[in-house]
Amino acid sequence: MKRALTIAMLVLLAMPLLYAMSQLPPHGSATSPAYTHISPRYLERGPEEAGAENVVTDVILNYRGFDTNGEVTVIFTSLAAVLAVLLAGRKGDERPVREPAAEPSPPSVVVRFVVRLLGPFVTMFAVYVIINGHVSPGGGFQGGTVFGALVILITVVLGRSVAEKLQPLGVRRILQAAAPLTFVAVGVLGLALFGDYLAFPRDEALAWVRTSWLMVIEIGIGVGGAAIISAIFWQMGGDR
Amino acid sequence: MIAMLWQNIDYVGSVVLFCIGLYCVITKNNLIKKFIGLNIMETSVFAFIIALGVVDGGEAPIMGAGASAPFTNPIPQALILTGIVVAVSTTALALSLIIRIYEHCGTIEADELREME
Amino acid sequence: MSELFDLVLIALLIACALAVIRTKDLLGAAIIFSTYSLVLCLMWQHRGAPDVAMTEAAVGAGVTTVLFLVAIGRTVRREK
Amino acid sequence: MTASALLVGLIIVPLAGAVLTPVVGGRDGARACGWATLVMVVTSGIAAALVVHVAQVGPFSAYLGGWEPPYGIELRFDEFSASVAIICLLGLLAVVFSLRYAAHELPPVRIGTYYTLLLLNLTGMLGFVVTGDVFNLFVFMEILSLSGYALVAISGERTAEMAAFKYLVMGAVSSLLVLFAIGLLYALTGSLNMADISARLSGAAEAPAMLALALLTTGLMVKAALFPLHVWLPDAHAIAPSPVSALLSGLVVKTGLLGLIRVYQIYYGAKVLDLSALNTVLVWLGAISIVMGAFFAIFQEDIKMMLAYSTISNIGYIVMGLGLASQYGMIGATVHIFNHALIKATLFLGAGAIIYRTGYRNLTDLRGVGRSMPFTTAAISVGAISIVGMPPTAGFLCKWYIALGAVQAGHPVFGVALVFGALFIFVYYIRMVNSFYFQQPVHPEILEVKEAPLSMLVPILILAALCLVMGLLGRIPLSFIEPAVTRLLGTVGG
Repeated sequence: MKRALTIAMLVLLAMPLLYAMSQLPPHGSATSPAYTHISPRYLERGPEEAGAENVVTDVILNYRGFDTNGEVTVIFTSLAAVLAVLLAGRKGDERPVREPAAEPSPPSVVVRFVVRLLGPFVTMFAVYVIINGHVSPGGGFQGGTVFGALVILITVVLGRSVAEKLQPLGVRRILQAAAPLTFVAVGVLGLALFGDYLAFPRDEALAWVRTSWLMVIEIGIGVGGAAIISAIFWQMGGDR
Repeated sequence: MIAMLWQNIDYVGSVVLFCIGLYCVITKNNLIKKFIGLNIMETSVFAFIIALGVVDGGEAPIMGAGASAPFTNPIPQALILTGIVVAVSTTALALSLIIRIYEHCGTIEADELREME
Repeated sequence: MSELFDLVLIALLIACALAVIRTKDLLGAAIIFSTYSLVLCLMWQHRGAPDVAMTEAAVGAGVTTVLFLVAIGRTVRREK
Repeated sequence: MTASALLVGLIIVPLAGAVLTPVVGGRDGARACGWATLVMVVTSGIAAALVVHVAQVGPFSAYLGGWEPPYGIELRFDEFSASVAIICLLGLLAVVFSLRYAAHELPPVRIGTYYTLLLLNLTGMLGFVVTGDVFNLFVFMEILSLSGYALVAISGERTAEMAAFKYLVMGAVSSLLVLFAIGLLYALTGSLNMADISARLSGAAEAPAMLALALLTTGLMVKAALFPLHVWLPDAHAIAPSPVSALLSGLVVKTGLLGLIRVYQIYYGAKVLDLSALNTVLVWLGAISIVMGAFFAIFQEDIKMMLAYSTISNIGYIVMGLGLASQYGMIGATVHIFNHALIKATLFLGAGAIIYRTGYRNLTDLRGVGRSMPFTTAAISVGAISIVGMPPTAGFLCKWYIALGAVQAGHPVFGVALVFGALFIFVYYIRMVNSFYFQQPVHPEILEVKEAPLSMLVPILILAALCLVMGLLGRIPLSFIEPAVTRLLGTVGG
């Protein structure tokens, strides 16, 4: 009964949605407002005035850099939120001790070998994705996620103690805050030098400065993203 | 109207997925299942916004040797990059809460939890 | 040809979404959801959005699925 | 220091402060609290300078990255954005209040994270209020919501986690609705800058514009907990730690309303749709909210639950004032956003201090507490009088203006609903004050408890004093906001 009602309600909801969709500018049209208003400037002048051949990178790091500043803050918030929910609470409130029925058998030698073998290559791929973000698809967050996935893999196969060596305890908090901090640092530098927060040098002669700033931000996002993703995984108890 | 819908088939697909996701969120009892439904809703909105940026015959907006116009609109792509990160952040927090609720109550079925209150 | 490909992808997406709803096994649902993300990723690659496709593959199909698996591992496997 | 650099600093200072809190504070709660206080003092200074500046020269903008809008993101500071002042003030007081409260109520390992989340929550609100870009609005809304969900759950109680989950599901769906609407607006106008959208929306197709308006309003009203979308609010606000309740009830729900004002700014300027249908719906829902919230509050035993329901009815007042779309109604509603934040924070922090000292939260258990904690209960009484709307307190003028607005808009019947709601509110606050002062204590030891510690008492007394001051000087905010409202309504052409 509840299901039938829900379906009826959703069909009723879908009608106005579909009607509105039919009134939108046609899909794929090159004359729609979305394609003629702001994006032509990005597409035409993006590479020379914003510094990256990949226009998407121009948009996320330069034209709309503040959104990405907010985005990395969102994922930092998510880490803080997961910690707030999962860090052991009061005494007697900790999770019930559930001894595993049998010690899970460690992964086979082959698996461990393959992971050790893959590690350097995955790292190299992650670094490639991060520092080539301005000329090809990819960028800081994608590369950071790839590296975070490697940390997760190492945690599962070789154990958390091995994986944690990749993030020394002393600097871990800094690493986790790396992305927002890089943004604030570059942003304030832009404010000091060029008068606007997150302003990049516009001058043609300073093109290399522009590109290197983009790269610094990409690296910051990558490091921060990888640190946060692995920390969330550990805190959720993925190694258990 | 039907002809327009046919042309805007991407948008129609998004609406259908949106409704399926909403159905899952409303009717499913299991909290994890509810959240998978919410993720479907999220991706449907992402698909809608990406579809806004598509241009017939458009290529990826990466300039350089060999690139030729027309290019797809980069703005929706930039927005959705942010959107995907926001979605995974929400999911991480929700799953943490679900784990804690299970540890406290021994169940993650919404109706059983309601009886406990 | 290209339009047909689009239609097939959209149909696949809807089929995956329905399968997620129908599957009682949460682990299975999470895996199907990861397939769903990969189909989406394919669609975006096809539409000239490789950056988003890459992110969806890494985050949507990768990290999100891992988090779901962890949560399922620490709670229950089957829906009632 | 130019104004635009200050405007950026308003967001960047708390943001950097928040991400550095774990580094500076470590596991030491007191040090984290000291750091957070420092950050909020600096931010409040910036906010004060900005409000003075806007009063002198009118609205101004900051262009991020140096890209002029609509190519880049614009931060816009107008008279409505002056609510940053109250956000900073309440944030500062809540942080100070938390020093003793968090050490007592929260698991020790979570205290550092608590301050991080508190600062992130405030960052989200500040960004939400000053941004002039719809997608940036969404990003800040997510910072604000995510930290809010976690803050509700932070005590680690079972009920808190369930309340947080309920809040999260509703909040995530509403965020999606807003994102969907942003997509529609982008499809119609090709722009994300609010002013630019408003200018370009006029020739757009009507159906998608209307759908976007509906989705935006629904999404924001979930955040604002307007009836019938309020179901998440009572649990979340009552169970959260008291300083968090003060922020959630005083400020976070208001961001939904400030967002609604932004939507109005877009659509009134565009003249693409006739908004009177939406306004009628909002006025009715507001009226129902007033009565329902007040009605449920009467039956609550738990003091914080009562305050949470009272928030729903006050949101009703504000939405009704906005929906009336008349000069007086809108001014009253906007000022009530400020005043209700002050009043509700007084009440929640006062209730928190009482719970901290006595350990009880039911009105019956709390009988006689007025004799042992005279200052705290006096402050709560001031808050209670204000919220009922008796002159000469902060609540009076804005409710009076909303009532005038109802008459001005030609719907005096809603003025009656307003008075009716105020009567209900009067009943349950009288009940609270009565049990504090005049009834025999159920627990004799309640007469022995000490007055709240200074770090709690000072914020409460400051807020209570402000409730009185705002009542006496009520004309200042009213005349401050008037030009903005005139500008907004002037574009309607009537």
